[in-house]
Amino acid sequence: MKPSIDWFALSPVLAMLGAAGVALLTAVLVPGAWRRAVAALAAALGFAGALTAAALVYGFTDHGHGVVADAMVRDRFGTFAEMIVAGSGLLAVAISYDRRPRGCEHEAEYYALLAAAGAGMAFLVTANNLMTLFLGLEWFSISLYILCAVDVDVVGSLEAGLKYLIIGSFGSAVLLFGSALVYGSTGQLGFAAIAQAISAQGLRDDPLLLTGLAMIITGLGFKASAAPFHMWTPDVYEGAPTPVTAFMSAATKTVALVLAMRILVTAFGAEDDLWTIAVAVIACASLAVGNLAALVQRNAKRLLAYSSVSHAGFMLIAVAANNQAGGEALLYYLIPYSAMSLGAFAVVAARERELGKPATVDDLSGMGWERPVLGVAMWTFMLGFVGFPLTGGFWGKFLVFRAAYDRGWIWLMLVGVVATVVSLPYYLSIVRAMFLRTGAELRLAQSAPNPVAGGSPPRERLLTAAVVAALGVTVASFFVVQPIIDGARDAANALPF
Amino acid sequence: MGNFLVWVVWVVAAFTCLGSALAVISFTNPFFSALALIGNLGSLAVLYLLLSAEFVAAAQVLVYAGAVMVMFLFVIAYLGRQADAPWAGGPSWQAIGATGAAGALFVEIIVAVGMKASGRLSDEASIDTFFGTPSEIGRLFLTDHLLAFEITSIVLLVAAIGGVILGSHAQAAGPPVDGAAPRVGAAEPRPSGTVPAALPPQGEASVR
Amino acid sequence: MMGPDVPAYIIIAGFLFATGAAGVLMRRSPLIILLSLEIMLNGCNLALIAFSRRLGDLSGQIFALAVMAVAASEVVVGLGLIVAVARRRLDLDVDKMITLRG
Amino acid sequence: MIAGAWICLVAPLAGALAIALLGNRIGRRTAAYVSTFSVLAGLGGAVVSFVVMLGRAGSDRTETSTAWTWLSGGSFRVGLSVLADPLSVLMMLIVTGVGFLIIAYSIGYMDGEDEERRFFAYMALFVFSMLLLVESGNLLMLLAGWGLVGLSSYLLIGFHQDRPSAIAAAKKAFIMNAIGDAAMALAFFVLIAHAGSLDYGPVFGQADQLGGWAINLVALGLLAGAVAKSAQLPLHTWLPDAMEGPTPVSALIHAATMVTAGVFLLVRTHTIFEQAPRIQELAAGIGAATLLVAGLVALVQTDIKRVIAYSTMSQIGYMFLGAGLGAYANGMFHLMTHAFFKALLFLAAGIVIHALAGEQDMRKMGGLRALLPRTWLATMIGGLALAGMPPLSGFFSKDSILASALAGGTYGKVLFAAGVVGAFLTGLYTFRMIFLVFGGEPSAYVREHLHDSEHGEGPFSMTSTVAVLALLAAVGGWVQIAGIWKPLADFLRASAEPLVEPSVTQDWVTSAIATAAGLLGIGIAWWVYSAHRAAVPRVDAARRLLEHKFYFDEAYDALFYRPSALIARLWTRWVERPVIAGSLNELADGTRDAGGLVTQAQTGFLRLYAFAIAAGVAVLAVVFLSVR
Amino acid sequence: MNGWLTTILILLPMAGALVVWTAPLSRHRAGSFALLVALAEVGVWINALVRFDFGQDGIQFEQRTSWLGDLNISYHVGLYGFSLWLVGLTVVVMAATIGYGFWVGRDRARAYFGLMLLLTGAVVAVFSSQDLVLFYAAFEAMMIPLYVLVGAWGGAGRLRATVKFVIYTMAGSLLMLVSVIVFGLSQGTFDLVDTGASGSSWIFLGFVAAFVVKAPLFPFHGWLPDAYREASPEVSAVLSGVVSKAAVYGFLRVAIAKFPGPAHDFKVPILVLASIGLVYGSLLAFRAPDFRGVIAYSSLAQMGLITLGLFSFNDAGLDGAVLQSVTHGLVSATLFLLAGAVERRTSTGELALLGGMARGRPALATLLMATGIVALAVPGSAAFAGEFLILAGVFRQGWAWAVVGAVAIVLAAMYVLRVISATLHERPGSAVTDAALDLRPAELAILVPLVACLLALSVWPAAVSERSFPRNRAAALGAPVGWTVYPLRPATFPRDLELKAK
Repeated sequence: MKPSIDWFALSPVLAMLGAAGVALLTAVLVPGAWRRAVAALAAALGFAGALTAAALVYGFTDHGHGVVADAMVRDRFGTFAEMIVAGSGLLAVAISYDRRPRGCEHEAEYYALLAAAGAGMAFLVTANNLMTLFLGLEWFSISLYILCAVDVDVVGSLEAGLKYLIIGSFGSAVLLFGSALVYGSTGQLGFAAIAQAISAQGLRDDPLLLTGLAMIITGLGFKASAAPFHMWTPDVYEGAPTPVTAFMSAATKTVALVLAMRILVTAFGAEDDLWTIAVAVIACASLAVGNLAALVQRNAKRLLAYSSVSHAGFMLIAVAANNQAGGEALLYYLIPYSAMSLGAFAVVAARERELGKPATVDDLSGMGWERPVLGVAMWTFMLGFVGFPLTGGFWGKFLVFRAAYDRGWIWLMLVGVVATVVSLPYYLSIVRAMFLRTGAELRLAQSAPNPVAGGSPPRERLLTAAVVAALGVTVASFFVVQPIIDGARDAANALPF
Repeated sequence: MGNFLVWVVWVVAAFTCLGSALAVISFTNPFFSALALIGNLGSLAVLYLLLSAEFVAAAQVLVYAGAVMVMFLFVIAYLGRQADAPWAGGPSWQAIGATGAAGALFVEIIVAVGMKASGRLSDEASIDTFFGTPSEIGRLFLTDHLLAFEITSIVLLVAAIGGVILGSHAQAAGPPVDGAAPRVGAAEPRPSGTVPAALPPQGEASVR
Repeated sequence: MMGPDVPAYIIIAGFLFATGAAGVLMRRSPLIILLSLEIMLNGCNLALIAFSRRLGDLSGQIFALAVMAVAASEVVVGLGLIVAVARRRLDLDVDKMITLRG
Repeated sequence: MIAGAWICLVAPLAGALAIALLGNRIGRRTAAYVSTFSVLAGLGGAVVSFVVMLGRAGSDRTETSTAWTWLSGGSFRVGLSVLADPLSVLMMLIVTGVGFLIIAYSIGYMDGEDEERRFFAYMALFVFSMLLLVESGNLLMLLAGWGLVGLSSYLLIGFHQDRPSAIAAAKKAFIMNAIGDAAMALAFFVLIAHAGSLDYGPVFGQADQLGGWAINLVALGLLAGAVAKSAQLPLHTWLPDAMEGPTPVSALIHAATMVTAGVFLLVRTHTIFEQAPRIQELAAGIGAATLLVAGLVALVQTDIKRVIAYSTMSQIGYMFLGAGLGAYANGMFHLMTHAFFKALLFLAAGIVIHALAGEQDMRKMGGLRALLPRTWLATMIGGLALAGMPPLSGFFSKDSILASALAGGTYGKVLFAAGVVGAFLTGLYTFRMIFLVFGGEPSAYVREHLHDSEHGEGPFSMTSTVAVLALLAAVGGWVQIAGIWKPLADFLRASAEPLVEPSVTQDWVTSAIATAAGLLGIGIAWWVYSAHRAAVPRVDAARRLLEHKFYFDEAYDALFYRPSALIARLWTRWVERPVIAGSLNELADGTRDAGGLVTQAQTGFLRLYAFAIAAGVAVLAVVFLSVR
Repeated sequence: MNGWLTTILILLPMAGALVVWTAPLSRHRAGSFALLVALAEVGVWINALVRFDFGQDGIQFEQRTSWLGDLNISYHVGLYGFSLWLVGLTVVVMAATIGYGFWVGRDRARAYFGLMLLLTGAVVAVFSSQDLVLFYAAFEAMMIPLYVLVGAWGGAGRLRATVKFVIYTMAGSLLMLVSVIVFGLSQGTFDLVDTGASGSSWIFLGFVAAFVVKAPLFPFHGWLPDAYREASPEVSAVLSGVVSKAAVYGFLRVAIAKFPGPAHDFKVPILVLASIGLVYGSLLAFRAPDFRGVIAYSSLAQMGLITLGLFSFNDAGLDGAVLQSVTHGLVSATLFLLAGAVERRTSTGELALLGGMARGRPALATLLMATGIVALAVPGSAAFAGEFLILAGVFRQGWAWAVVGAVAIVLAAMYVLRVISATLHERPGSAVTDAALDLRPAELAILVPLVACLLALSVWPAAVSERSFPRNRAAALGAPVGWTVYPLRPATFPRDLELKAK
């Protein structure tokens, strides 16, 4: 029987996929001078369309249900995440646009891959069985492998691509074997069906299922770059082109965590006594490792990479809470986090372009005064990462802690507090570099980079606009928390907590 | 008798599979490894047949052993001597750790299977003759797993684009400069403000 | 069913998976690492097909076919990267790809 | 009546504020006049109050007025209130009267000083503070005045602000007084906790219900405050040093008014002390001890002002003795006469110092009798009054205190003996001073410096005020003649009923003995210092003891200052730097080290990363399998 | 209309900050505009003061808008008597410090003045917030401008100082966040007026952690010497004068009002810490080698004293604590600004290099002397009034606390006199030249109002102490159960002094 295809549910994915196709075509059809602009425009339109479509789907989906032969699910939980992904992609396009002034190959393919990756992610968050899960994962992963290595001329980029590919494939293989074991144990691929099978056949203690669960957690933890599966993160984030890093840090984390929550809650609800503890431990490890390692980083991107590890830890607390509050917390947290992460990497990218070299924290010296908009934005992002009020990061932490409290895990809140305190020095070191140096120190920093970057800083309107947009999201999510929470609550309702 | 033959085939295929897998990871020369992998894939195809997965077995031989491995061999040949790399190296605890971790995984799977085997793992469904036939597979691909099918094609497409980008980029970069330090192509001058020409890109990145 | 029971297949699958993992963990040549990854994926495939047989459910086979395609895609990208690395005249040795660390 | 009190209180404050606010816009002389006349206005207010009060019946002579609630905490409230009763009016008269004279004197004395305006502002501020002290209608405002006089004293002692010794003396005075303030505050806390109020009425009304411990603590605290303010043992060491201030300051603050505030306090709160008789006796004992110790130390001082300062301590000792024994009116009487003759002595000394270009060392003086005859006369009057020679004021007041002691039982008789010895010492050190300064031939130093003959003994403002004070010192005692008439005691009876009233016989016996003792002292002084011209006694050990003022300063240094400085240093070294500041650094370093370890694991080796994943999944699976 | 007053007080400076940041103003214009806003803020506050009904129980100028309705979190602001005074302290000190920053011509003016205005808004929000989350948000929001203000315009060691400062305070306030969440969720609402009392010691300690660091109390003051020394003088003035009072508000409004039982249980440890801090700070102030060090440690001592008052649990102590908060805020702000004036003239704050500045600089001498006199709590001054009430209050918890406080009064005299004489008196120090002029008219315009406020308070301290709490304190603080305040007049002495916690 031919399945009925819910085109509407697929529309966000298709928008991005279509944009990828158009962008790909421009590589062939549009003359060189226009190629970049057209491809970027196509990608941007795709992401914007996906955002709109996801919002529409969200609006017109009251309760979740499987579509396309139950291969994917149409619910608010997924579409909420799709919106985040599409928004991240939109900002990523803006950040990327000034990446290379002119005369470079494969601009069009770059945007095509970006859009394709976005499509993969959007698809992944609506995956409803292990097969679509794996395929979606590989879809966006392979796109990202290529994007990481797209600066083939830079050895770091190449190294990052290769490392990501090998470790990523390794992780996928682990996930896949886990899926196979779960399939073998329950005989089902669909998430809900797995849960049914577990309860119907009394499979709670099934060793194959447990081993499979361990492997699935590992595979998803890897994508979310949670410790101890995080080790690829700093290297890849550092080596990859910065706009790609920005996109990865925001969107990959979003989909990995959203999917982790979906599969763990939907399929393995019966095993929650195991996986909540495991996820909590992984969260703690991520918090510890990410923050400690970030303390001693000098490279700005690497620092942010470790910071993303620690934030994975925070969001995993919400996952571990395994309750409605956790769902809300995760979905809320992802919005400011994605904005801040994208924005922060964008600012680093701006500095890198200015200096023509990878930016260390010291290289950011004085940037707050030279480029106040970026500076203030970066300042806000850093404060948001810490969880200061006036940024959505505050509510993120607040809600995560609330979820932990609802779960009864006050100790987990305290771990989060300690981790935040440990994280302060390095976040503030960026603000310090950007704002707290004056006079002689400033001139020193300016004279350090190579002469290519002389004169006034380049005007990167789109990048600035993206940063301002991220700033807006970061700040607005603090003040207008209620609508977002309403949305997140409806979305989290889709999961069977 | 037929059953005995199946057993023989199974044992041969299984041991070929195991042996060739070990061979893949043991050979110094990637070329031999690749050949061993072909053997591995072939023996797997036999096992698939024994598991009533005719179509998969065929695909395994055609796609995998045929197309993919040819690509492998081609690249290995293209790279020539460069493809040779040390067998292992690094601190010995790494090898020990690797063996340990892999062994642990294997043991765990055996234990899991063993614990489960006392349960219901051995009893298997009765299947009809259509099981695993191309038509049945095709039907499923166009109904229940339509989405997976489509996505598979998209993934392949993405990979193709990647191949293009990575491959052609390498060509566009022109003749590589000798030595380790300048790792970027010097054929065309880099536009200002993006990628440094003279700086070792990760010079500062790796220091703490 | 003819031949041994499913557990035997799963053990072979597990062995393949572990062997592939060991290869990834131990080898320094990216090419052989890629080959090892293929072994891992094949282990997964064998498990999927074995389970599919036990359950009499073709989904496992479909899954296995999809995995094959994905594996092929990974190989394409991986080989592309390896070629690019080689063209940069860098050593094909993952232990020397440590400019990113710390 | 109360209006007069308010005028009296506010006028000097207005003067001080006017000088402070107008600053350079008025001349120096104008500032002096503003100050003088503001205090004169205060005197006018006091006189008005006094006159009105005299016109009323004895029971109707107490009036209070509250301007506003100064401080409140819950149900506890304290008003900014003024009390006019005989005691406060008497003090108002003394303070404004003597204050007016001394400030007028300063017009001449401070002429040509740098920053005269500041001086006169401070003086007016002082008078205001003192008036606040004596007029306040509750203990807290009394304490406020108490603190403000200490502050003015600090400001005026340290008037010569570039002189380190002056600044040190000022600080010492303030801190000693702060100790007293703190002790009083503690006493007030007990009162608040118990009586719930600091108004005189409720406090005194409930004094007999406070209970043993509480009332003794309160009295002890008040006594500590009084002792500190009045430079009694053991908190007396600041007063000699306070002579660093200009001489009019010494006259006004450290002789006539502020230092006697302790006596005023004892009288004002006599109800409390009467409920704590042991403490009251302690006060009397402290007075006796102080009068002896100060008298002895005065014998070896070489600084003219310090001699008078020790004499002041000694005389206040008498007042404490009197007030401690319950002879409140007699204590207040001595307070009044002491204000006259001691101010006179200081001002006269001021003329001497002024004439000698600021020199205060008596060893360099001598033979001034011929050169400054009017000053000599004034000093003689003051000195004789101080020594208690009839018919000068000191005779009446001191003898009445001693007579009260004689009437005060066994303890009183012991104190009486001390008082007689003190009278002897008073004669001795007073005339030692007079003989050293005025007797003999002019010294070389005097001849060299005293050539400003046209200036004579100072301008009119100085000589005239000295003359008025000499008159007061001479006749001031006649307001109360023991056994004959006692209008002052009757006047004060409404405020403080005396506990002891000596008989006429006791009065006469006392007069005879005390006068004889004083004469003996004067005679010995003449024999030693005039006939033999010896500056100091020759007994070395005793001299050293006396010159070190019984080692009080050294003891305080060793007991309080050094330990606290040491503690502060030790805390800085062993707590603040290593623990408070260091702990965070250690913690931060530790965390960074941990971070270093984590990044060391991040070797860049791909295989390690894969291994982490493999190990992770292996561990996770083992855990999952084993817990089920 | 009245409801908007509080919101205006919060938003006016924030809006001003936005204007300063976004409008292309010159340095001069930015400074004048900021000053204008700050003065307008003072005007609004005076308006509020006039409209405030001190006789009325409960909260006034209340405004409430739902923020996160699921958790009953709202934007809920309003003023009690004591909040009004603390807000007044804030607006006055901020106006003075902004004026000072304008006068000394801080570079990067737009950023600077914007941050100062933002800080004003945040502090006012702290003092007027009636919702725990809003309180926390404002409490933290203060740190945002402060971090940069200390770090960008501070002295040579500012970078270290800021890191210490922020880490210390954040460690405390994150523990408070945990407490906020646990308390609010367990109560079902985060509204300070709606919540009842809680008996949980752990929640209480979480709050206390934030406040003892912010105040700071004795062993938690590691950030204080560096921050106060390295920040620019006007920022130090704000830090010690205003920001530290956030802790007072927190203790009063949250820790004591909402946790009567735990507050009682932990009374002794807190009093011990406060007392130690009082003596410790005083002694270290006495030994500190520099002007600002003296003020910094004296701040530690004074905050200990205020804490004594807060944890005396009676009317006198609480009234005294509020009065002393206001007084100390004004005193330390004035002293820091004066220290800044001295440092500007001599380029040093080392007391060993100063001296003799009184001669020829009457304005400086007068103002420093006047402020110092209040600072050392000479009887009759506002600071004395506050200390007196506090100690009279804490005396009821045990005579020993009052004795410690009395000792500290003497120590205060010692260190204040030391700093006065080392600056003004004796021989001119090596750093004091004739080029060091007297205070300029502009500086006088900034400092004289502050000193005038102090003197006015000295004349009438009851203006604050009588008007901090309405008669019915329990109703005022919105703590329906467990909040008992002793009557000042006890039955016997010295027993029955314990707070009977329900």
